[in-house]
Amino acid sequence: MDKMPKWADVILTPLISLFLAMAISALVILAIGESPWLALNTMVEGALGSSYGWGFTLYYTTNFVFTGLAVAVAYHASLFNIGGEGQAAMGGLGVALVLLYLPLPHWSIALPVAMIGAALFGAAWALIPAWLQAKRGSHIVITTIMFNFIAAATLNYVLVNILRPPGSMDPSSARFPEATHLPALTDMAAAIGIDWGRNTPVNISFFVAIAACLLVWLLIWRSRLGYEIRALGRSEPAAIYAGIKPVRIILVTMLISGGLAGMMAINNVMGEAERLLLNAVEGAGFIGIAVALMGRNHPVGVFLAALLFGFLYQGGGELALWTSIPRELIIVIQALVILFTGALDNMVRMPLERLFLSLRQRGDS
Amino acid sequence: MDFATAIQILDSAVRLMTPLLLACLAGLYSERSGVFDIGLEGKMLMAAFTSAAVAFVTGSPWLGLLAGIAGSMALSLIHGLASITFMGNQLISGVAINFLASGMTVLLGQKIFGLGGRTPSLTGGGRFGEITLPFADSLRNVPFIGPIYADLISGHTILVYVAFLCVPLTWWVLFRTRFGLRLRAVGENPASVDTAGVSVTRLRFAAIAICGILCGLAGAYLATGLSAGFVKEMTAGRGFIALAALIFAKWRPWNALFATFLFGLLEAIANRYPNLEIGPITIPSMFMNALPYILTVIILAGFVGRAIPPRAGGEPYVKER
Amino acid sequence: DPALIYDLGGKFDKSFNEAAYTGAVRWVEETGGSYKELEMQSEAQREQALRRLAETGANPIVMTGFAFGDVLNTVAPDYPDTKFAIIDTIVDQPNVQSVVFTEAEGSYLAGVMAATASKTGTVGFVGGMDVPLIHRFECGYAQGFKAVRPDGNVLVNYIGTTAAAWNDPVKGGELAKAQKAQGADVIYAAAGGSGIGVLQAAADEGILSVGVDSNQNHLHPGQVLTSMVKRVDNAVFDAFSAGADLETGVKLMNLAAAGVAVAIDDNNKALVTPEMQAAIDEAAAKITAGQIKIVDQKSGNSCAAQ
Amino acid sequence: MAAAAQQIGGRPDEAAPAAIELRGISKAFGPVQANRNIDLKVPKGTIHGIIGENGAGKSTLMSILYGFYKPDRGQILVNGQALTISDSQTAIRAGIGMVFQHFKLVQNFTVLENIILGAEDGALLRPSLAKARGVLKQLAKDYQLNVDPDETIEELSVGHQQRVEILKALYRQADILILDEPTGVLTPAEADHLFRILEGLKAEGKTIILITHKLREIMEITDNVSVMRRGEMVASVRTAETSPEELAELMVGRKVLLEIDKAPANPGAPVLEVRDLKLVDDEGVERLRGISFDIRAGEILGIAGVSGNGQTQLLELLGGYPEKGSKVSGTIRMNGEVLDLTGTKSDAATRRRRGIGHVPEDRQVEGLIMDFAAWENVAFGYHDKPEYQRGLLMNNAAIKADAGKYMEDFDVRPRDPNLAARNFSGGNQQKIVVAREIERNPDLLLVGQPTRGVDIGAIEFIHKRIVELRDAGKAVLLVSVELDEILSLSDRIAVMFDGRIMGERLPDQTTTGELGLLMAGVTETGPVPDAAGTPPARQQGTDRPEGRG
Ligand SMILES: Nc1ncnc2c1ncn2[C@@H]1O[C@H](COP(=O)(O)OP(=O)(O)OP(=O)(O)O)[C@@H](O)[C@H]1O
Ligand SMILES: Nc1ncnc2c1ncn2[C@@H]1O[C@H](COP(=O)(O)OP(=O)(O)OP(=O)(O)O)[C@@H](O)[C@H]1O
Ligand SMILES: [Mg+2]
Ligand SMILES: [Mg+2]
Repeated sequence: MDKMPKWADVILTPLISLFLAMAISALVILAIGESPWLALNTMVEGALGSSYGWGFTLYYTTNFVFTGLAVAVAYHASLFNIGGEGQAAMGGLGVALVLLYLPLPHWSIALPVAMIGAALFGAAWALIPAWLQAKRGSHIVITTIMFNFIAAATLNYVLVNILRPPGSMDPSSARFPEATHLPALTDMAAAIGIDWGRNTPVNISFFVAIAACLLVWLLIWRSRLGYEIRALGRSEPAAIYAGIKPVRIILVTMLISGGLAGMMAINNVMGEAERLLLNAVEGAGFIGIAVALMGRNHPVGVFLAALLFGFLYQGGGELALWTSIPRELIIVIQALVILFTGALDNMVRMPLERLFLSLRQRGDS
Repeated sequence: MDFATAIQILDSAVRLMTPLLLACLAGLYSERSGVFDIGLEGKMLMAAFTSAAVAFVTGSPWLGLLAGIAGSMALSLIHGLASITFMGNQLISGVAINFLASGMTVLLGQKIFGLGGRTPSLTGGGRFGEITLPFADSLRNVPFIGPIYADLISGHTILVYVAFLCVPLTWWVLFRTRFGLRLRAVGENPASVDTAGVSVTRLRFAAIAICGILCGLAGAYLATGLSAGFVKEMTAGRGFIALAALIFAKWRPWNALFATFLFGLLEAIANRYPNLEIGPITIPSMFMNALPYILTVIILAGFVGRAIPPRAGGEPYVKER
Repeated sequence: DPALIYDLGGKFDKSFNEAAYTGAVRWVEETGGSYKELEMQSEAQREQALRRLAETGANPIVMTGFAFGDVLNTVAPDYPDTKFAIIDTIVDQPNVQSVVFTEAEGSYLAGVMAATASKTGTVGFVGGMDVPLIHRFECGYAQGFKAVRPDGNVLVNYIGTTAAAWNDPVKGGELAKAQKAQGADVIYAAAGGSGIGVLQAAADEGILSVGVDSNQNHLHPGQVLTSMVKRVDNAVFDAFSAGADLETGVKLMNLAAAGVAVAIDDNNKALVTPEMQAAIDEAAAKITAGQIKIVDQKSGNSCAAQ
Repeated sequence: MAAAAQQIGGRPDEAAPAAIELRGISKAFGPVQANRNIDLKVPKGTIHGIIGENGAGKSTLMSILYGFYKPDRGQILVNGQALTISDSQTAIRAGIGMVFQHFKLVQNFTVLENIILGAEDGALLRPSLAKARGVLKQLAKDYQLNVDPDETIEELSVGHQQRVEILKALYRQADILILDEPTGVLTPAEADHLFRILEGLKAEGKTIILITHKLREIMEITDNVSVMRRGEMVASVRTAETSPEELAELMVGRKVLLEIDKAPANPGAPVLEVRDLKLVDDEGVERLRGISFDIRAGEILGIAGVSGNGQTQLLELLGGYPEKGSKVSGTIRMNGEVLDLTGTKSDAATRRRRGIGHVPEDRQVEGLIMDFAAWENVAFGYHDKPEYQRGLLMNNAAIKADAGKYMEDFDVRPRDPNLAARNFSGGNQQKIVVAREIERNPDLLLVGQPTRGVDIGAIEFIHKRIVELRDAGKAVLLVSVELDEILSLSDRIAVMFDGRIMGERLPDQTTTGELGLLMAGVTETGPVPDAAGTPPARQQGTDRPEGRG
């Protein structure tokens, strides 16, 4: 028997928490002498008020879906993968190498090949920490942190010394061939006669991200492997009793996790920048942790949390672009949203539960 | 490498390890009590800002230090509220605290000083000065011992000595006092403490308060000891390295000293040899920069066994569901 | 109105974004005009920011940083009536002014000064990230130094490989101390916010330092040998003043055009001896005359010129 | 609401001074009403039993008395004085001590550290430790409660861990001692020892409250007994004036068969042949020293023994998951075919495919994923079976259908396949595990401690199903520390001691006394010397109380 109706748990509680986060944010904005109302307006208008804003919001959402799913999948096996940042960076390298060195005539061929490249590189970057955890007992939290630094160094080296076109100042690769240009959502909308989100970076990867959510859902809750991942994550002795092999599951889970993080590269590297930049990931790997935890490691939750962060990112960007509010305010708002919806959710849930319980008891007697 | 170089590298290692050591011990208290803390970075950053801001305004590093502790404690309190009182997810809370510090420091800094989040540089008395230990200068010429005493042991800011003293102190508190016994117990099995009639909540709050103090020291050392003022994001990932050191140290104070020293040393060596030439190949600077991280992985894989965290770590103590 | 877009480091990066800001402020003070400004939040926003500004009718639009190059190349043709100015890289479009600085020339002079000021014959260089733009500073500096002291030694360190490299004064200070321990007595910092730590440590250790981008001589009066200033402020000021009549094409901000310089003011006057001044003047003249060719590229791990 | 306690036999002495009196205690956990308006009077200087089905609310009630939970309503009187027990400290000061069902010990602390935790004498440990060491020595002498004060808890057997819990209470000078299912994890000998201690405490005038599922214990040791059912107190009687049958009926609400009704065995061909099985664990300790036995179709082989003598290792090895790093040798034949002992084909999944079912000793740590729904647990270990697959995915409908059927067959309550395993009471959790393993109709069923901590209603049921499996011509290997269980279920009994089988007996031709001697390593020819001439190393080190507190 549950303490309160499911809708109250999954909808009402987060909404109230979100409201609290926004209220505190408003106080912060007031404290720095700006108008909260204007800020909110700018954010909502800028992120959701036009197809243009949506185009950016969904672009960021796509990034966060991939890194969020990466953290979530690992979490089900009780593995805390903080390495999304490095894995996504390496995924970018994979995409760049594939697109620069393979003759790919059309995006429809380039996309799957790039996805494989991204996933392989991301997965490979997760494999070593996974192997060390499974075989040598090195804590995956440390090793993935270290691998983030090592990835940054590797990318730095590769971009400056190998991929950078001669004479360029920019530590970035050459532009990918025109043929590999991914259809933007704008183009796709235009093809069916709708004028939507012109000049926005959201592209077909968005649908790949949605497909990834579905696949992860199937994987975790509908497949045998997912069953074994969850079993191992909840209890290792029980998993062994059931004939599940921990080493194998740890390796496979981290490969999938790293692969998902790496896949982010098809959105930001292939879809948006169309070349590999030094700082292409821009912290999305870390946001993925928050997204996964807030989304309760469920693909639907991850998607919603990614959307929320996409909104904050774009709305916040707009805020910083068009008002005098410093851009760091967005980080504060993000922090408050994470705090209230993710960590302080019981502050809202516990009184609610009591409320519903007393309502029910009154109903009973 | 000659002796003088070795001394210089060790001296540099001591400076580099101090913030790591303080943060690592901070994490040790918190995690030993069963509260995981990936928000060390944020607390240090906040402390660095508040200490620099107050030291600049008042001209006193000591007031700055107090302010640093206060800033870090405020975040500790939030972490405690989330993870102890409201039994929330400790990892999420830590992530949020890191974001909060990263945003708030710049926001406040910009509001107060208008330098884009920087504080003005601290001059003269606004910083912690280097302490010359007694006889340091007269002993310098004694062979071997002299340079070690005068150049390595002497000549650091007070916070370095505090940090090193914190190691035996922590060991003593943890293993020789009632508080330490209860603290370790509450991280292993909170129910055992609860049924012994001791408040789990109070113990855990005490632990994270100590964590706040030590992070405050770490942040103040960064901003008012090592450098002269606050620059946004100046912790530059040191909180995460401290966390890695804590796991590496298996949550033990003397090991923490060793682990953070290793990190400091590796970084000092990489600083000293930015272009290591091994035979015909020269290792590019990028990889020398990443060397501490690469070596950490190798050491972890090769020599350090499985690290078993405090058993109740990361889980809120839920009595009734 | 003109507009200014800062790169990801942000308006107050203690580096060239801040210099751009200074230029804009000076223009406001002198003309009483107003301008729009934007700070980048993420890579994806570059194009958005450019287009939105262009659509609001801002003209000219000035942006700092080579990272805009790629995007500007695609955006500029869509707004033929708008003038753009990009700093630090060349974009070949009819309505774009590309402002490039010869950091290597200024750094060469800094190297000459360092060589003259150094007693030990060893000087240091601390860069933020090991990337081509910073190599210009490094290589110019090394070449200038070697020109005066061929047998001297230049120590080179880079802060890191992540974005944190530009905001880590602690590591900057530690690198400065490490270089001092190896004998360096003049250290040149091209490392954004981390450079503050380099200058601080140098001052603490009683050696000289060289600031970068904007004039940092005042940070530690008498202890900063000079600053290799890159007059981004002038570039912005000029572009703003030109308004819609902004001249397109490449605008070379070299030594001759006073685009780069070594700052000499009250704070460091005492450090600049007459023979140092003479050496600077001579080198500057030779550079301007084309007698000295500065190689600002790295090949492998060292500067091509060395 | 609360039915007045039934009047059966004589009520406990109303006039005697009460050490504990509870009046109208109620407690709800969210929507679950764990205790409903409970009255209870425990006369001073008596042993008072409390029985009831799993989940009846016994532990909750006692935890309230100990200040661990706060009651929603009601009053507590200790020695006639009303007392608000807001935390355990208050209870301890009032002279109440409690040994929880799941021990509240710090695993990596020493005994001494656990004893003083919360009862230290000052801010520094050293004096407290010294004092405790002395007191401990005295207590050990007074009550035969010997434990090495410097051992860490994880090194101790369950029985010794329990001693530590009792010592903790005595160290705090408890006058009223509550024990929650203390014998659930003890061997008969340990249980007897415990009861002698309890009687000694009673003789000193201390009051004892004992929760147990074992009616034999109630009859043997208590003065009065109270029965709980679904959160209510349904009866309080004098033990001398009631009978096990009557108590069982009160508990469950229906008549219960306390004896197993089973036909003689009809053994067929050997199903499992084990020869010279040896196992050395990763610390180099020899756990199995050459085990050989057969089990035929249609028979139950019971393995008796004090826990820690290799039964766990035997079950795990047969089940396909010996402890990591252990070395094994010998042969196992299943239906005539040799099973791999090492390599990829020696795992638990392969064993299951060979027709070996396994009810593990610890349902909460091994047998179930506590966070999984009941239906998911029904496929646990069999999740790779073809009938549970549908293309690339799992056929959850099929699993749910099976879950519904199993829960029906085994009367698992509540019959909600979507409920997480942790929300079932211990007995019902065990039914889920047993159902899963038996319904697969395995050729060989390995069963470890099938009824540990399970109430009598469920015990009756589980026993019946094991016998039915045997009657269907299957082989069963039963490991239990309950001699009663072994004697009543087995067709043959093997006794294990120190990694060896000391001998085989037929249940109707042996006695508990004889088995007890064998379990202690005593044969007709005298005790077997250990290979190294020393007592078995680190007895029972791998045994843990089921679940963790
Ligand atoms: N901490 C708790 N939080 C929520 N519900 C609980 C808690 N402890 C017990 N319950 C609920 O209270 C009821 C009574 O549980 P209790 O542990 O008192 O039973 P019990 O009689 O001791 O059972 P058992 O014989 O299995 O030990 C159970 O049905 C359970 O659902
Ligand atoms: N903290 C809790 N939250 C929710 N339910 C609980 C909690 N603790 C115990 N329960 C429930 O209370 C009931 C009895 O629990 P208890 O721990 O007393 O016995 P158990 O370990 O489940 O079973 P057994 O008595 O057979 O060992 C079970 O339904 C259990 O799931
Ligand atoms: Mg119980
Ligand atoms: Mg129970």
